[in-house]
Amino acid sequence: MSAITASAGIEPSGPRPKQVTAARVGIYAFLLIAALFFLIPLIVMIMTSMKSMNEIRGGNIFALPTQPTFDYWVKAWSSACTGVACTGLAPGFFNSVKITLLSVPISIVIAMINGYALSFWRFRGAELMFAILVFGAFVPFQVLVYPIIFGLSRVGLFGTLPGIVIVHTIFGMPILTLLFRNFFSSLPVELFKAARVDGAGFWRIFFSVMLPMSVPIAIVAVILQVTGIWNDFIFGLVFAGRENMPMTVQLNNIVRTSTGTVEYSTNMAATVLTGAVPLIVYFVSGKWFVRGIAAGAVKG
Amino acid sequence: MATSVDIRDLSLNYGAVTVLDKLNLEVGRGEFIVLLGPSGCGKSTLLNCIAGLLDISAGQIFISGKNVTWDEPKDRGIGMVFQSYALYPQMSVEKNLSFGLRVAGFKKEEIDARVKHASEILQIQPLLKRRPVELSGGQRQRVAIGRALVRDVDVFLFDEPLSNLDAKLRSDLRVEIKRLHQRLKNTMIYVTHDQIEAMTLADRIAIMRNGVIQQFDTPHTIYNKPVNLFVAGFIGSPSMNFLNGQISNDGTFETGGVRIPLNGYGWEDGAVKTGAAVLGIRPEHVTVGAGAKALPFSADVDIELVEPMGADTIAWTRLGGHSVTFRAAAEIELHAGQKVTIGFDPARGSVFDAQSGDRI
Amino acid sequence: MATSVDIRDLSLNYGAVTVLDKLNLEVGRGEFIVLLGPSGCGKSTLLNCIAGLLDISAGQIFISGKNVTWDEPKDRGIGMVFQSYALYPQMSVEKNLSFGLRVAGFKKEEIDARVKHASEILQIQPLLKRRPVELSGGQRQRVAIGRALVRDVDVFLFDEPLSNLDAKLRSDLRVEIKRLHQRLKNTMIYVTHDQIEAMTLADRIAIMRNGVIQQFDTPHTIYNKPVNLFVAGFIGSPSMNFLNGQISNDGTFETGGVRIPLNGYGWEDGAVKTGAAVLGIRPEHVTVGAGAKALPFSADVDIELVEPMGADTIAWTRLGGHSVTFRAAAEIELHAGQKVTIGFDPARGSVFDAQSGDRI
Amino acid sequence: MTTTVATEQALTQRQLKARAGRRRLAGKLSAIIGTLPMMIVAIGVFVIGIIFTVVLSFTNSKLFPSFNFVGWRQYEILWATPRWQQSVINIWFYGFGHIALCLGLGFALAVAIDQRIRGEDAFRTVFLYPFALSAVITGLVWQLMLDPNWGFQAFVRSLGYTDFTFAPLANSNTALLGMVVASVWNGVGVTMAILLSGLRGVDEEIWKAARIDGIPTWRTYISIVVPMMRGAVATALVLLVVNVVRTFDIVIAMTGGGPGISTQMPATYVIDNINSRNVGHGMAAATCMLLPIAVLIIVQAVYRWRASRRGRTT
Amino acid sequence: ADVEVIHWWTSGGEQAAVSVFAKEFDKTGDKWVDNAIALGETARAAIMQRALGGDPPDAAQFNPGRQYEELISAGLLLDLTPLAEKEGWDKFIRPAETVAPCKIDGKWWCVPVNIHMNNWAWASIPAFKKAGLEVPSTWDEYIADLPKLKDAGVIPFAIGGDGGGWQVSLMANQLILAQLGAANVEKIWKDKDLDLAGGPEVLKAFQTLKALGGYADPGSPNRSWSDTTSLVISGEAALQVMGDWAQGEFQVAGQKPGVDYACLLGPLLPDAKNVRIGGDIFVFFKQKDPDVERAQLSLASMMVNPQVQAMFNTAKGSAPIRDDVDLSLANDCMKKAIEVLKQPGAVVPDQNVWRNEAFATAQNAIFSDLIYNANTTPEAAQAQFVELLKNAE
Ligand SMILES: Nc1ncnc2c1ncn2[C@@H]1O[C@H](COP(=O)(O)OP(=O)(O)OP(=O)(O)O)[C@@H](O)[C@H]1O
Ligand SMILES: Nc1ncnc2c1ncn2[C@@H]1O[C@H](COP(=O)(O)OP(=O)(O)OP(=O)(O)O)[C@@H](O)[C@H]1O
Ligand SMILES: [Mg+2]
Ligand SMILES: [Mg+2]
Repeated sequence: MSAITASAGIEPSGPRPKQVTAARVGIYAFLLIAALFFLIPLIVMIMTSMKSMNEIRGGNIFALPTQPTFDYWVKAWSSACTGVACTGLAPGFFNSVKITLLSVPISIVIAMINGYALSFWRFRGAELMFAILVFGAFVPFQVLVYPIIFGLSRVGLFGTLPGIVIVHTIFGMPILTLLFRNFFSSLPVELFKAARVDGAGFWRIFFSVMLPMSVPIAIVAVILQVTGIWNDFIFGLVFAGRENMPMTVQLNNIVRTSTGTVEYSTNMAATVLTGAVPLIVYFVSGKWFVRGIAAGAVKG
Repeated sequence: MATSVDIRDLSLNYGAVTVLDKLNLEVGRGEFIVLLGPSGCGKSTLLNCIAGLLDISAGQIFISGKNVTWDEPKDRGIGMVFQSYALYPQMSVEKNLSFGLRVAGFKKEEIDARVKHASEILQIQPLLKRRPVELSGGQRQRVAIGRALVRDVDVFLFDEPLSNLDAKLRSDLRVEIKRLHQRLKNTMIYVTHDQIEAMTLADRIAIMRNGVIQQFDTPHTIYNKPVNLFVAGFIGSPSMNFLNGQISNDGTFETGGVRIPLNGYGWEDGAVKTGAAVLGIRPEHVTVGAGAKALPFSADVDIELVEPMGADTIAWTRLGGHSVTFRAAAEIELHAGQKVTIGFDPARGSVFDAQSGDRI
Repeated sequence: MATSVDIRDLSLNYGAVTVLDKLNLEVGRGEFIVLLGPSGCGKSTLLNCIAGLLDISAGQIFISGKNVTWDEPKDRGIGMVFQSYALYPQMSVEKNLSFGLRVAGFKKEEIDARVKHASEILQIQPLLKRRPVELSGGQRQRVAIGRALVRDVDVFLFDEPLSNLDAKLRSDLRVEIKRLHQRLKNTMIYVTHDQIEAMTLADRIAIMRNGVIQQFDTPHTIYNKPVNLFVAGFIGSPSMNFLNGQISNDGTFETGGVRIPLNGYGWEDGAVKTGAAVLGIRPEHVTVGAGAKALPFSADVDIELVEPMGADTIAWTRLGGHSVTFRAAAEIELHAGQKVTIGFDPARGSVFDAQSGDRI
Repeated sequence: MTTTVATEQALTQRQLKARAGRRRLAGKLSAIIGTLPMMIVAIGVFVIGIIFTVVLSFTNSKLFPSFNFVGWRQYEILWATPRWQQSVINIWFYGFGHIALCLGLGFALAVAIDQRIRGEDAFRTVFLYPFALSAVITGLVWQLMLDPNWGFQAFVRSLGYTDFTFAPLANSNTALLGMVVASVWNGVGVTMAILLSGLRGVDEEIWKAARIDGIPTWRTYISIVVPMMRGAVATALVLLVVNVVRTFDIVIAMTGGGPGISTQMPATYVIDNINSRNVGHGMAAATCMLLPIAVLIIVQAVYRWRASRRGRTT
Repeated sequence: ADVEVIHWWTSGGEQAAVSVFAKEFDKTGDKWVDNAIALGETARAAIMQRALGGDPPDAAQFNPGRQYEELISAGLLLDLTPLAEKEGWDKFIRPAETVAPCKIDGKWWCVPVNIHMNNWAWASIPAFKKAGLEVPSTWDEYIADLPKLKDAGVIPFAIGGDGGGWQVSLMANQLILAQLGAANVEKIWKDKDLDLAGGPEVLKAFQTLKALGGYADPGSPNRSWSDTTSLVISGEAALQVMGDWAQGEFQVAGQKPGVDYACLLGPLLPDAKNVRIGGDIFVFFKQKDPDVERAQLSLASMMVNPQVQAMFNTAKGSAPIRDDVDLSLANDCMKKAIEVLKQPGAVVPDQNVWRNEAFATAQNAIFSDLIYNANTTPEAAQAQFVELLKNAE
């Protein structure tokens, strides 16, 4: 990567002398600029949420807050109005937690079983099912909302917590199944055969052998699902029922509502608060994401 | 000897591809059978069929006299050891061993007793709490064997259990498996494409090619009386020298101007054949130097290449236009370019029909 | 003989781990050197240092008399063939061969001429348009060699180029590499942990252990006069028999009640040593049957296990409490439990100091 | 495990076969039960949903599905509508921009990170975190950043460059670019992660061989490594295409489809029509959206099916 | 009982207004369960989807017109006729254009709660002052003022393009009404008179719209109406054409008509003869629980109650649906509107009454493309408009 010409007189010996090369500097410069590009919006969001409206009006969004305040966070959390009620995001937060905590494990376990069955228990039509699922990944959600509404109301789950969990499971299924299928296909088939010889059946192999092995890819799945489900707005609005409305619905009401003038501070505080959960999940487990994705995504 | 595994007219297709074609194999109780053949010939496929891991297309499989053709793997009384060992990575050795028993719902005491017994036989008691990643290759292999052992099965199936290991460990474990067999006296069916393993371990070897068994006999017979060119060439390292030529009416084999009398050769049906044929002679049956002159056939040749192997030396030369190798004791001084006399007794060779490749 | 590769006091650390420690190695022009040693001993590391693929910690490397310690790999006049061949998968064979030249900005005619030359030598002209996936293992290897060949380098480095192949192909290609060397007469440094390869290919073998070269000599010397217990045990398959015992003042070696006179043994400095020692004797130097009685030492033993290998047979027995194997011709009938007489000439053995393991 | 043999052989072939059939079914039964949710979703939601979509596209359904068939009328209107035409143009432009930038920038980032740099984990996390934010939030914050009165333009002007103009969202010619910037910000991290794992999967010996051949690093990446990462690129591509086809939220959050109709997308067209109770027409648009994908998937499925005929275990 | 109400009133003035309903209703002993969903399209989609799923809200906001026609024909709505007859809604709800969308074939299906007049212009007096101008009283004056306003650093024409361009559409409707008059407007949207729609008057309106677009600010394309109004409130922008709901924003900001801002009715006409009206209505979904039904009817009754009407419309800035309302709280602008409303034939209904929502969505796209896309000519836009009208159902 670096060209070093031994200047006359010095007898090369030992390690090659280290040089700061232009390429190396360039790489760091590129990475730092890129990092700035990625971080600025978050910084802007946080800074804006800590400025008063006057300050926002007076300066620009890139200026540091002169008198940082968390008032708007408090307001967004507990007293911002959405319609008649002025309860902030708090009630929706717990609904979102509820929906996420239920939907994430259920959707992942089902997708995991799919991937496992598709990799090891191929039966007639399994590939077709999979092709349909992959096709399903391309269908705009809203097109399928109608049939699902009819289906769920037929079984009495429309507008209930189980209803929204089912919806998230359905829409998470294509990509998650793809991930798990790729992951399980990369495992040695001998493992499966050994378990079969040991007399284990479908479920036993799944729970005792496959499940414990799929931790890396499961982490990827958890991250994807937490993000997707937490950020969902449309499904929550339609399927969750009024008691279970997720936080994003209130976020939408807050940011789309203007009391005379747009209160960017509150909007941004609400935005940051709503994004906080998946953000924390990423910052904590982001490095597992890259590692895990190698297990499920790279194999075509 | 009672029959332990009996395979009748077994066929297996993948779509239009026939991997096994009406294969028959009868294995006696307590026998150590090795399936040997080049890569892709269907060895693993056959083993998987016996284990019940593949759905066969036609035929029947009997194990210990019971028709198990449609039985689940666990009900066949077989244990299997894989090339990659396929140990359950997240379970301790003990759990790995007991998994099958726990699935079958055995009592705890029974499980403990069997695990103890197996781990004693295999000398893996100190490893019971470890997980597979913490084991060396040889230890892993023993655990894999133990997994079959605890299930107290009649038939052990091995699919290239040694091919992932380095040479030294391989030869150690080979001896260990042999000793284990002498002790347990189970039926063992062992897949490999390493002929040293096949020769040293097997009571009988089945040589496969393209899903068909070519020869099924003792190592000695296979080595000395291969039924066809394929078997002859496949077994032995360095491999048998083949000379293409003609057998004339007087029973003399002629190739590239060299005449080799076939007196004393044991013809398959006692009568001398004539016409195009291939004479095969193993490198170690070629003598060099003083003794060579005394043999029924001898010739002077130039040495082209010498490979010292420590214990002995392989030399490459040409005879009648064909490349011929021979093996000499390490003490004999040989070097490229040297002129030597070689000789052999054609009676120790094999003669094959040039067309069909069959031994004649 | 001019020096081709000269390594002086080479050290390499990974953090606190010293992989190579003040290693010296001098390779003559046109020599075929094999680096042999157990896995993890630093063979690949050494090769990578020579190639310039790793930054060394201390020392110097000269190639063809030029100090290349700080040179880029491409400027060192070396070519390298890897275990996985590392062919560029999406390029045709021709592209694979010419890519380096094209990047270096050679003229088209020059490139074509070199590719043609290399492909003729390696007999891969018909394959030039294919891609690596469409090649067999042996063909891939030739392309990998060709990639070094077109660059017209002085030194070829091989890192276990055969270990991914099956036994038959391995022995064929081994011969091919040997022939290539005889023809090209380049310097070749070849890493392996397969001792057959080492013995048959090398002009000189460097046996490594833990980053240190134990012995660097011709195969013959290494096989017959190993400098220490490690080398003795590492080379030879089945490996040398070791008997732990004592040498008394009269030069007799005693182990487990068995007395072996060491008359005629060539002591390192001519004088008889006494005290705790290890006597090593190769299995093929142990004679069985009639001839045994005539040898300086003989004893009656029980055969424990027999491994027929086709050309010969390995038998396992016990002597003075130690396990002893010997090699016998396939014709000799041996079976477990049999009582036989074995004998050997201790002069052909090796005696090592029990403490230091050094040959005495 | 040894069983009495006599009774076994007394059973007729047919009895044996029947018993085996039952056993085999029992073995597969749990597999079928286990994949029941998938089958229900695949058939009950996706197949039915798609059939529903296609069938309704030939009706003039309003709010409720009606089976008042009108032939190709919805399609005729659809393709005569400038907003739809614009949407189709937009999605190609946006899709190409988004995918090319995500792959390009994602690859550049992956390569940079692959150079054994310090703080790799930190960089990776920084590049990846925007993915945690919904398209709605992404749209909002970028709308703010690109707003001429508050955002970047105002910032630069406040530094004294009063003529500085950078307000892509305000201009119908550049609004799509603004959206691409925001969507790339959101999505490039995942592409980078996938490509990075692909890079790491390339055999190290290939790298050594290239160094010995004297091939410069950049050349090695372009000529050798990239063509070797087909699996990773394919996965990244599938995810990107899925995202592009479904592009909806970010349009709503950033531009609402404007200025004018300059950032409308097929998905927004479909959804606007469904929401404004013109379901038949919306479904016609949806069907048109699915067509290219269907062709792709069918090609892929035929390929897979061919391959699967060659391999099936158990 | 609890009555869940879905509405999209989330802006400042709207919140104040809807709170009137909620408070008054809670006083009756039942409970208003508020379910605000920002943006009309989003809220209506949610209402429809919940209706399809068999879990509709108890009450829901719509705009008068055809937005809920399928709900009626599917029999999902509570028939309000008995209540209306008992309370005599026919007698006090006026004008006829407000009754028509709710009373279909003699049956009452919804409750109109307010009348909005769409054709207002809201002007910032300080902004015009800044340019040294008086607030114009005719449209031509305004057009002449545009360049001067621009030179003075004021946004001459305030408009927002959010939600698919309904604000632009509203503007365009005004321009067409100004060109054609009430009767011809009905011919176009009701009777689909393509010749008229393709005629020179309409083209003139399109041209004017295009010209005005040139005086909008770069922040305009995706701006909401309330953000736009706040530009007028702050004096950054000179004039916005918006419905009377903008009035609420001025009130919340504490501004006074005639001092801080001017309200100009029918901005295109020298004297306002026509008003285009729209408004909000509530429908009630059939529910199984009779107690809920009672509460729904009680809510419906409350909504038309004169006191509630007064408070609600004052907060909302709209006109009440009945005359007998105490308008002492209403300001000058409101009073001006109510005067016009009284004139016979003055009322032009919103096109929603004739054409469905899908039409409106498509029409919004045409107008907003015209104003924001430099490449779209008025002629091309008119051609699209004619085509749309031809295919409309
Ligand atoms: N990147 C590294 N970091 C730390 N230690 C390393 C690294 N690469 C190799 N080593 C260590 O250096 C030692 C020598 O490795 P090397 O690859 O040279 O062995 P080898 O002799 O080629 O073995 P093999 O026969 O298995 O290829 C090993 O102990 C290995 O663990
Ligand atoms: N799933 C499959 N689909 C189609 N063909 C297959 C499948 N599995 C194996 N085959 C083919 O069946 C033949 C036999 O394969 P098998 O694995 O039994 O060979 P093998 O003798 O075990 O070889 P190796 O020594 O390489 O393990 C091969 O030609 C292989 O290509
Ligand atoms: Mg196999
Ligand atoms: Mg190595």
